[in-house]
Amino acid sequence: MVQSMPDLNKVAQSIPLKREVLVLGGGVSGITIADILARSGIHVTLVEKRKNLGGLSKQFCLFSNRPGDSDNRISGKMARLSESPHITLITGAELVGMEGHFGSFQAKIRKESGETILLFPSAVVVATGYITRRDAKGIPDSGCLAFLSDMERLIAETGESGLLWNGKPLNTVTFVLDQANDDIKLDTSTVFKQSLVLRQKYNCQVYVLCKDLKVSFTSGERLYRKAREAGVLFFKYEETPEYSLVGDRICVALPDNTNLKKEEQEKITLLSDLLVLPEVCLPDPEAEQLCRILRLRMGKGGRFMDDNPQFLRIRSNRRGVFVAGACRFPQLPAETLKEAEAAAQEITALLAPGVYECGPLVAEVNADKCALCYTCPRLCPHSAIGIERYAGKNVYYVLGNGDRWNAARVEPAACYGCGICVAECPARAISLRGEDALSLDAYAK
Amino acid sequence: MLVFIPKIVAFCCEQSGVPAAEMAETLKLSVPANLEIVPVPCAGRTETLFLLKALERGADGVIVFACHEENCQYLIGNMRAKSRLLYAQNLLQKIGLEKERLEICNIATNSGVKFAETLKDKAIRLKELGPNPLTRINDPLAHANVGIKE
Amino acid sequence: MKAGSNLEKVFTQGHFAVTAELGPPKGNDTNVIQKKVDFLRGYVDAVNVTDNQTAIVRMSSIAACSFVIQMGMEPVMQMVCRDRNRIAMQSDIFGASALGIRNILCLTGDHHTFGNQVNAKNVHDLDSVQLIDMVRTMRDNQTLLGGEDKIEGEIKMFIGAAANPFADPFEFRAVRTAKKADAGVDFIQTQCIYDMDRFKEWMKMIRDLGVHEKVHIMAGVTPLKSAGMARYMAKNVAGIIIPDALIDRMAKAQKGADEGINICVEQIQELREIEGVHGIHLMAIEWEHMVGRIVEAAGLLPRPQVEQDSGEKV
Amino acid sequence: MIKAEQKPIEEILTYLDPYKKILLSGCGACVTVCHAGGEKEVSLLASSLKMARNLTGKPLEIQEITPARQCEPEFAEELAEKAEGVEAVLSLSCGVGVQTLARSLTKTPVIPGVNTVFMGETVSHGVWEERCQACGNCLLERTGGVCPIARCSKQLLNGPCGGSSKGKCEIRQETDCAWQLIYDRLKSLGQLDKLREVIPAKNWGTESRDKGPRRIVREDLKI
Repeated sequence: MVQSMPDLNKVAQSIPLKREVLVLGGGVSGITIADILARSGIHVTLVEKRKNLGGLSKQFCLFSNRPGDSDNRISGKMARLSESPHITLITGAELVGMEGHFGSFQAKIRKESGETILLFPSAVVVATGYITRRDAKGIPDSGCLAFLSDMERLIAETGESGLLWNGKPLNTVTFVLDQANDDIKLDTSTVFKQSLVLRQKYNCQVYVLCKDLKVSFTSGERLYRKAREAGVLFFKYEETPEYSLVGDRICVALPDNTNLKKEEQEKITLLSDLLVLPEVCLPDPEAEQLCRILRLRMGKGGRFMDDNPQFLRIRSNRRGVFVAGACRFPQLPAETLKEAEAAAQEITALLAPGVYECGPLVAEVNADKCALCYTCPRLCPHSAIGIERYAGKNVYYVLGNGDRWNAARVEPAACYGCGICVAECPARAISLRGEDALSLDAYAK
Repeated sequence: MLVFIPKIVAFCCEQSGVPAAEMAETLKLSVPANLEIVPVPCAGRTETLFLLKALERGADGVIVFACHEENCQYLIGNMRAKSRLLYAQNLLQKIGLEKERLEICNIATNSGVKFAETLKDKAIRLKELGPNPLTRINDPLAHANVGIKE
Repeated sequence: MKAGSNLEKVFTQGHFAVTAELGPPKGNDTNVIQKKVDFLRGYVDAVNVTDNQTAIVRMSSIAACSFVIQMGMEPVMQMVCRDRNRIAMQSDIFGASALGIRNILCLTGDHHTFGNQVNAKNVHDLDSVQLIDMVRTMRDNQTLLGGEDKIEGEIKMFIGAAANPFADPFEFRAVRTAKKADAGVDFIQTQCIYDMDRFKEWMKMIRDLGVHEKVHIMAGVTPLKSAGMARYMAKNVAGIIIPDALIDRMAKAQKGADEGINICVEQIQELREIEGVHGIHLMAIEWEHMVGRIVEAAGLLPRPQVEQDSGEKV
Repeated sequence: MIKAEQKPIEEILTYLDPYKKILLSGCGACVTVCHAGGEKEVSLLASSLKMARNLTGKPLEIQEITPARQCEPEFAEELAEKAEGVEAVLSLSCGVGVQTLARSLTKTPVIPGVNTVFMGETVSHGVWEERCQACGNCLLERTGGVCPIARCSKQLLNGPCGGSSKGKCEIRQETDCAWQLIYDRLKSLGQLDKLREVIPAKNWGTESRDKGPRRIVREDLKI
């Protein structure tokens, strides 16, 4: 019994890394990351909750960046995934538990059949995306309402002939932005592109209603100008417009904001054949559970990670766990792809040396003093501290010269050396190995 | 004549306070004379005890330079530092020391100017507050921070 | 007859009983008791004397009950578990019985932090269910709680308890009353009723459990004095529900007090129709002079004159 | 575990007024866990006390120590040796530790530095709540693992009083009604029938105030 206990005093300095990565989520991000990693010879297990890969790309990549092109790119990657010897695909499965740290995670995957699979990846990527909901609250029920994805499909499926909606030709289309979502650039970008096609290819009259137009994305300004030049009409609104039915057409009424005097504002009414709304973007309801399993920070509104500029991109609070794509925040397909590439590069670089050299500063627990109060595991922003439980329970065990309680232990590979735990420990049992003790000694004793 | 030059201990987060201090140096901005900079890997490394000990050992004021809120490299370090500082201020008041001697300042990497200004400001306020009564009481004549001619 | 009190007889002879509440003075001024008794005499079958209600120190319930008897009315002595342990309670019950008190209402008691002695140590040696059980043991077994000690004399007590259909968890409320019935309670007074639907639902649960056949349920009513009072109670008193419609009606009325009395009378008439309700308990807080008017308007006069046991004056 | 909180420093200063040299002893067990008397709190308190006394011109010499525990005689005896030469011991252990230490120190006063408040659990980091009153006669089996003696403000054993509203106790909005918790728990266990039984008057004789200090004796363990 005693012999099998690891020596807590001997802290490993370098951690061996297997070329093994777990990717959660088979949408655009997950597929792209898996594809890049596999091509650089890293073994990837891609776990997707649904039966099929592709995620929401089916809705939005039909003609997004270059018409017809993105879809092919995703299909191409999906085709490569199933052929690659470096990729294991598990669909209809989800992560139900994860232990361990960077370099030695133990992930438990459960398939729909109930079968569980244990994986031992060095790193994990969360790319679980988001969900959308069709919300038409306050809009009269009729055949005059569509969502962006409907329009995306309609355009993709309609050839050179005229556009038909419910068998009726479309001559006038109104888009309303900023009602379903706040600050989702994907909506704006899609509306620009769709309205350009509607205007130029099908000669529709197009109205776009918005609160504040967000054009801070690649080509945003250019697309807006093109749409204006093509004759798309933009209207600014503040309060929710009024919707009513006039015959088989839909009427949107809003005050004329071009007149700055509120009391003199006249009402603008726009009659159209079809009203097109963005779907509401929502965080995956399972994100919270996943955050708990992965010990990641949950941000505002149920998305992954805090609204902290230090963590805007693929970083998470844990070393070796990356958060990519829309599960952090829904973005344009182009940005999602770039981010996925960045994540893949980061992981490739991290795993390339085959070992991880621990940082110069690593927290260490003096097991003799540890009172098992759980302050440090609760506090550690990097989820780098656990209470070591040998044989699954807290036991007295013999180490060195005397009896010793089981204690908190900092995983060196996961520790960032911030020292928050050192300052907080009520037993003063934690120290920072590598800290220039001299400068702090004057204040610590 | 004898003047009082307050002794200030500044715990500087390596992510913000230290680069800001370096920036101040590069810009050749003047900082108070009697200043000790103590680098910490994160403001969250600053123990409550550090703040008390600095005063106990004769500092007239203590300042923690931390990252801006919601901008901590380690997510919660700056907030932990803040709540420890509030706790220490409360203790000081109970034992008869001015809580104003302790302070936290949120600063960005490139804020060399703010770093220097904050310290200058702190020195002025500490002058108004007077020397740390602990040093005054223990050895009024040999006050470490008095005696420099202006 | 378990105790032979007037209240017990009113019930056993099948009358619809009426009781009211009397708060003893915050001192030794017996005129306060006299005044309240004068307001109530002839209108109710018995009067509840509170035991340091809301933990405000008042004359002891037992002493005030004794004065009520002297003044010619029948008291229901309230006894709370907050201030006394089982020794003091049993000793007080001996005394009360000797003083001619024949009804006891066993209550947990309002929390002491609501009163004017917030630093007190509360006792709660027994809870209300255990108190009921203790009084029943004293009466039926003629022994002390859990002991073989025979009581010298006979304890005659008609045992009551409270029920609050408006507190939570609602599903447990009828069960708790059933527990009180199991412990040996004879009658139940409810918290004041404004939410009639919820009360009826509770009564249905009571009937489903068969409790209404074992105990006499008295529906509690409190006339609202004003819309302000209604709003205050609805917001601040835990375990009281006042529907918005009722508050609106009070607010719209020209004379709030009159409307409050009208509402109260309507409530009594509605409550009388509910199967299993055998009486009402009128809690007219510092409004004792209105009791007569309410009872009369509700058609509950005259109060029945029940046959008295020989030699026993009520 | 036992939960304690540090006494106000003003109060501690009053107790220490007559002394110039003290031993400040923490405890590595319960009071460390609840951040009231571990090594960190010992060092903080020592620094604060020294400053406070310096300010009044009456310096105080403090030796700091934090044994793994204080509530066993052996620990206390070890501590007592360290206390030689000091005028008083300020102990941040719970009331038990203070007494164990006092027994080993016949000539030196042992002063409590914390108020021992209750036996409880961590609700969230930095928040603790009472869970057990050590009544000596556990009835958690009947109440679905929620103790009405520790958690009901009236210690009711047969169900909630009329002040239970929307799951909360009328005494304080942030306090859960213990009986609502019991009800919910028994409901999810499918044991609601347990609520129907009348729990008879409790034998409080197992509680200390009635029979002096309670005592557990294991004959087989005695040496």
